[in-house]
Amino acid sequence: MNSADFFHMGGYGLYVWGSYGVALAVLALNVALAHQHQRRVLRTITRSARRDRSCA
Amino acid sequence: MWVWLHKFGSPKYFYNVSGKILPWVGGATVLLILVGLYLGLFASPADYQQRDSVRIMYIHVPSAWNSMFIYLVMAAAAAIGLIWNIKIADIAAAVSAPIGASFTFITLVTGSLWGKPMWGTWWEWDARLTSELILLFLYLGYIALQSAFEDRRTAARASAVLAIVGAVNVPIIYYSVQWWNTLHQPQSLGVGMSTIHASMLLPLLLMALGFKLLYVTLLLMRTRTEVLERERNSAWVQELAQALSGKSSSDQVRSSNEQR
Amino acid sequence: MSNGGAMPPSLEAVDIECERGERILFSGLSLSLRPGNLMLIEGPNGSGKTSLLRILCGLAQPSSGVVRWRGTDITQTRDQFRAELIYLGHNHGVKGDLTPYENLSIARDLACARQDITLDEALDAVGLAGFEDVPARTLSAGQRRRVALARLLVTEVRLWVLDEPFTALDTRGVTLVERMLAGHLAQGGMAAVSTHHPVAVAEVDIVRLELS
Amino acid sequence: MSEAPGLFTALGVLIRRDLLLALRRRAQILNPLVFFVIVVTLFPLGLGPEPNLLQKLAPGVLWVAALLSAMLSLEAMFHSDFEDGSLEQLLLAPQPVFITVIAKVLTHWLLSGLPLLLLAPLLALWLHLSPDAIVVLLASLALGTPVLSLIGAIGVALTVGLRRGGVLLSLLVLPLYIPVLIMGAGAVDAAASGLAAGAHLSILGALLLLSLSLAPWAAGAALRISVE
Repeated sequence: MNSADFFHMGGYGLYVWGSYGVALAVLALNVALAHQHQRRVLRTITRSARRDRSCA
Repeated sequence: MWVWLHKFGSPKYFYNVSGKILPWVGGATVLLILVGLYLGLFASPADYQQRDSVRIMYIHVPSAWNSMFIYLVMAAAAAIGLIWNIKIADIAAAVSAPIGASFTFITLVTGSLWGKPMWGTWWEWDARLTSELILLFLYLGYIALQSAFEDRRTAARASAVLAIVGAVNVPIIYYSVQWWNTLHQPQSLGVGMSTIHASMLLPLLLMALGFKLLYVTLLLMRTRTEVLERERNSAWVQELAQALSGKSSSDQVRSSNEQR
Repeated sequence: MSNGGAMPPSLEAVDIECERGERILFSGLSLSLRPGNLMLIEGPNGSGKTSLLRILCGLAQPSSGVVRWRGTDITQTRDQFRAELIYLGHNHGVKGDLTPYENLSIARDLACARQDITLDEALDAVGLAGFEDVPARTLSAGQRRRVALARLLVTEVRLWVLDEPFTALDTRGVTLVERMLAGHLAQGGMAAVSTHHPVAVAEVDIVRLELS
Repeated sequence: MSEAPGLFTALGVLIRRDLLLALRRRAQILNPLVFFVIVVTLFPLGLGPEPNLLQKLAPGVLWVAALLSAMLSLEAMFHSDFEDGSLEQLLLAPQPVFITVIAKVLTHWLLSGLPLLLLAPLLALWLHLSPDAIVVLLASLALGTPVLSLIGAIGVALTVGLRRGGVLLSLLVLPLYIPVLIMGAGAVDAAASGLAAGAHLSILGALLLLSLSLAPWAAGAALRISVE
């Protein structure tokens, strides 16, 4: 199965790659948002900790 | 079970335990999905009728299973939070809703993309697709109610009641849509196979397990962050923050998320 | 009438904690109330007086701690506890479309009614003579507060939970409430009252609770 | 010390109270019914007066219109009581909470479900529905509208504390109405095409029994949460 008709998918390339693409996009978005939310919270609590430490 | 429920319910214990589990679950998820994709896209045969469009099944069916599975887990977590007043369960329920909605959305899109070559139309009022659509409404209703309250505790308890009522209604909706579908339409070729060829079953199950672990990974990540945010002025979070801010800030950011 | 320490206190709260949004209003607060006691709850605005009263009568759930009535947790004996309790909150619970007479008769029919007083006598006692059959929405705030107070006269209840009962009342109204309180306590009743005004109630053991 | 009144007397008192309140504001009862009539008359205007087209769509149109107008009048169930504090008093009444919920639901049904039932045959004639289909329509509405009130009570109890709860209420409640709509419209559709509608009506009866047992508990819990 060479790469040409791999992407061709027997004529259904649009539908197969369309659905894999949508799934990948939505799941990647979920993971990215979760990760970014985690980083934002970690940054705020460490910043407030550093602020307390500096003035403590 | 009772002691475990309360111990696991304490945010600090949960944060530490989930911190250890997360890398393993994350790793297993990536491994399962990669193997599943490889088998699904390369190693398994095309269907004699649908030829290659059947490969959409490896995404469509696992996310359909996930959308239902996550709703039930969400309703169970909400019930635990409502009855035994455990904060972690409330957070887990609140966090699961967007993930479940995403999987339901994926199911709908891949279902219509799979339906186009087979039925010639982008949307087919097929029983399974229609109940997925209603499930999406249930998720959106839950998320809307969750965000309508200012006070988090009231939001958690009110949406818990909705989740429980919704969970009771999911089977009823499913069977009434099934009934409605058979009444108005001759039994059309449902999306998905009655007899699945053995070589297709393996990638399907791998992908299904991979998706479930993906949900668990996302759930743990989101819940941990939410716990940190809600417990930020409690002692253990202050300690954690001190420890983290003690290191130089650059490697602190790298070390804190290397486990993902 | 009050039988001292032998019996468990009728109403007892054990280290209850109340959270409002992110703030902890109070925690580890314990109190107990015996027949004949009057508890005055004072404190600046926003110190959680109303939340405490709502927790005591089971309208709100404390984030931790337990409230007991006659020794059993109120979440277990819901109906029995509520049959012996009246709560008068900020909004008085009087229907504007109904007349005071109708409001009072509904309140009495739902609770344990006292037989020795008629509705008209009760309305007269709270100074609403002549207003019995006027839609309540046409009454002033003070008068509507009096309709709510009339419920205290027509029902036989051991525990009164009053949230700032003196608001919108004129001086005669304040003395009316003080007289009603004294009568209730004399018959072995109990009351938890949050207020800013000093309450002049003779020879009654007052328990003061200060919320910082 | 006199005993608190029994469950049924309390139910009677509460129903009399709500009917009295509703009669003081008669207009509010008529609005949903006028809405029902208007929505049904919109369809011939939109789809054209052609009889057998209307007849084919009649079951669905009648049931969707009934469902929407039942939902329109849900808001009034707890809202005014929440505003003036009498909802708290009802929750503190000696009777269990589900008595209050059942009384409210019964009143809501008497003031919205029942009038829909009486109006439906007239509108069915406008849509050229056959007489025996109208009989089944009445049966399905008789079984279905209480379910709409019961499930609606849960939604209203959840959103009574919110300022703009109206739109959210429809988002919460409509998905749960779908089984009732399918069974109700299906029954009338079966009768219109000469088939037996017994199966649909029995399922509607089952839905009624299920929501009679589930809704009072859920709405009671939701009320206790919203009042907190």
